[in-house]
Amino acid sequence: MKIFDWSRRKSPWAFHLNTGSCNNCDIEIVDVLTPRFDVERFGILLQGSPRHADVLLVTGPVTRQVLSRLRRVYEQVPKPNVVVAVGTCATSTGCYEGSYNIVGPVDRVIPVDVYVPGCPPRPQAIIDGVVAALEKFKAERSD
Amino acid sequence: MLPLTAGSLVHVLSNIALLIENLRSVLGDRFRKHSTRNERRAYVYIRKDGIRDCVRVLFDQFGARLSTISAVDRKFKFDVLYHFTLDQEGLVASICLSTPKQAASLDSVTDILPAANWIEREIQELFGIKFAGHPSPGKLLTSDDWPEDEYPLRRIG
Amino acid sequence: MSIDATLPIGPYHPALKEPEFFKLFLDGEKIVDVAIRLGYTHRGIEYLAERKTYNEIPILVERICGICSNVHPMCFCQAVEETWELQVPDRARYIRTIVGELERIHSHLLWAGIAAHIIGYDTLFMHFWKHREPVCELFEVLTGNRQNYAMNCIGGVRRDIDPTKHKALILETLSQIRPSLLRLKNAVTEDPVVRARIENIGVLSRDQARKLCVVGPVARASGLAIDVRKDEPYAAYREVGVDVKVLTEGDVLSKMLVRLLEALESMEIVKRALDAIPQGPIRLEPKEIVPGDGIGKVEAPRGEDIHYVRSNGTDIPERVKIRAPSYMNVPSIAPQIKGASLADASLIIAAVDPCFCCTERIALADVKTNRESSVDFESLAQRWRRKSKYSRKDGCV
Amino acid sequence: MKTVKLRIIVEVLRSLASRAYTLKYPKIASPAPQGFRGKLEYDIEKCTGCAACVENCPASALKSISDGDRRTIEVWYGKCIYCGRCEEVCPERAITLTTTYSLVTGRKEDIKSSVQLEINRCLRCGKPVATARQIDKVRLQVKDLVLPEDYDAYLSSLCLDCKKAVQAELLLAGRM
Repeated sequence: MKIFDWSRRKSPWAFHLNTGSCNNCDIEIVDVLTPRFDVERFGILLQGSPRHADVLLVTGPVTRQVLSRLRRVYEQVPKPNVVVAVGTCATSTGCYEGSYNIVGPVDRVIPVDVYVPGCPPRPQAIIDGVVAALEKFKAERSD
Repeated sequence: MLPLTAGSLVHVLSNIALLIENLRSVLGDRFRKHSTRNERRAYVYIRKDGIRDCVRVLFDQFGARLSTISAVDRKFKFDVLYHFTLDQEGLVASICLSTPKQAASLDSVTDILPAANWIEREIQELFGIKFAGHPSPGKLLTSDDWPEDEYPLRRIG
Repeated sequence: MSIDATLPIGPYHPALKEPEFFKLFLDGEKIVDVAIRLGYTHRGIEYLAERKTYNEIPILVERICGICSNVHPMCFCQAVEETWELQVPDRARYIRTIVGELERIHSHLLWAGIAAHIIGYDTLFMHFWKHREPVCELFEVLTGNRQNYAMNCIGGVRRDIDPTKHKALILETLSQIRPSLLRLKNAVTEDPVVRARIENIGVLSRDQARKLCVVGPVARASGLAIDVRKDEPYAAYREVGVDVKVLTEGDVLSKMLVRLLEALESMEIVKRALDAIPQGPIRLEPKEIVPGDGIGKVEAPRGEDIHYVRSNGTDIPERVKIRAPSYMNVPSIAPQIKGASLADASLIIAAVDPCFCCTERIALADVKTNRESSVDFESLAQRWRRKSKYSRKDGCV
Repeated sequence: MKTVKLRIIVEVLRSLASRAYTLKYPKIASPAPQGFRGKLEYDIEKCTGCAACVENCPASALKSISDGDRRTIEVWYGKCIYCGRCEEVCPERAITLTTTYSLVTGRKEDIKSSVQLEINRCLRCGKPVATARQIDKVRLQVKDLVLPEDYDAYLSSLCLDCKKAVQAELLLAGRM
């Protein structure tokens, strides 16, 4: 099983999920993949399906309409995985608190491992977040 | 907002006057009053049963574009403003009407002006103003499990 | 015409924009109809705005859309300034213009990149985003954040543009990306494969455009010469002037060209505004809250944005109505997509600029056999890319 | 057709000749520019605990908690939207948004910072009045006004109710 752990750490695949964000964090996540930051040099790859993902990047506060879809997507992600809440809204709903259509921050619905606050976080901070998530993989293995 | 040059001001003002005269003649006693805030904003107050004729005049004769419809909760009634833009003149003509809160309803204008489709659906969802004759009054914005008779932007009391 | 399959697209597509749900009704490869469901990113901003003070709302409405971070606050502030009858200082008007136009450059490049990604031309996507990056970095210096600028406040702007340091930086960035953008524009218009994918696809006729009241580049690509900057000049557009780009074909190619030409025009506007910017205060403190109502209109990168504000004299507005440009443009997907082939669906949807990107999990439902299978994005993307490949083989190259 | 191919070759050569566009982050640090709106920091020396920042925060990321003799102004970076409203409204210029941008954490409750201030109690009834610094500041501001001599020592340290009562007493005694 060592080789799986190794490859997961060396080349984590990410799935990006927008649960009602304003697109800022989403743009920054795509930005991280484009030439300026190019996280593919670390083997990080954005995947089209949650079934292929090791890292789930969640942006935005959870809206009522998205709630059940978020649960479903999380169930589809193979375990072990890490969930990174990107942005202030995903961490704590930010300035949308108190709205009728907001359920709450992401960790109210699914467990979150790493938070990246910022509105939006700089792409560098998102890279830090993913790096921190990989540390978690390492810690899990030694358990 | 910057003032217009003298020449274009005359042009715009004559257009506003023409528009209002037209509306007055078509609507008859359904036309209440009008006011012009400045050379870019005109408000026309009408009775709520005149909206379809009003839209016909604006859209077919004057080539106006529907920008949006705003509903405002005013305790016992809803004010509904249809904001039309006349692009050539840079003018926003707002057609103002109101409907009582109890059994609030208006005539749908979607069949004359397809652009009103989503806007009317949104108002129906958020304020509970029914649009009679709307072709597809389904849910657009609120979630699937949102209760039928609750309207988020309607104030209580 | 029979419907033999429905194909739900969405609500998830990770690259960009809100999750939206499109249900395509298919007859073989041909799209017969489309049903659109919104609400996945409905956050109730109008509701929240009626519970926050006037000073907090520009910051809240900035977060309506990440790409229009300058448009919405500017529009809200204009609506309030009209209500309270405030005259914004001249310097503030010019700064609003400069930030607004820089935002347009960044938004159009972003969209062009996404469109290139959808037709399977990832090199072009990377190039567009590479040349967009300097604009983001410029914003970081000018405003303090790459995306949320927090520049507008009621009565002016919050940060000044330094006449020497910042001006030099802006001009340098523009001179750096202008030649690249011209090269990329040629890559779009001259490459036969790209042309084959975007020409005569997703045509919106002038008449349909007028009926659906579409705005912005979608309207301008269909021959409707509407642009708030020209028709109802706000900020400093009367002094700086705008050359409105209008094309008549209404297909994806002309939508692309309108946007690229506009981005080039925006660079000129920024230069002109920087030359003409007057000295003076950048902010006016409002004296009192006047009851009444006002309308703010701004030409966003996607089209006309309109805010309606009603004030009742307290420090919390009675009503804030927000109508973003995409709200008028998204319904126009239906007439454009009818009759198109499935391979073009995502491109047509994206051309309206709700930036509908492909990476998605799609449930394919076969009506005839009542069998539902889950297909991940890749297989569908392959289908989209296969079309590019065929057009290459078809002797285009 | 030939021009297209030629252009691609030119593009390749141009890319080969130019420097790498990618940042070497995280190997090489990439600091945010001056004026970046990052992590909020308090100047503990300057803050008077007036809570103007708390009142004006659009995201309610700042909280003011008063319990007896202490007032805590607390900011939670997990809720902060880095808009800079607090920096703008702070009358003491005690808040700055620094260029620190990476606040990555595994426990969101931990990313908080706070200022604690002493609250003075009313000398007459013992109710909490305001922070010591706020009272000092008011004293400084009213220094030049003509006031009864004992205002400084006694009146300014009373709660609103007691102030009224004492003033009435003084008035009755004919001292004001």
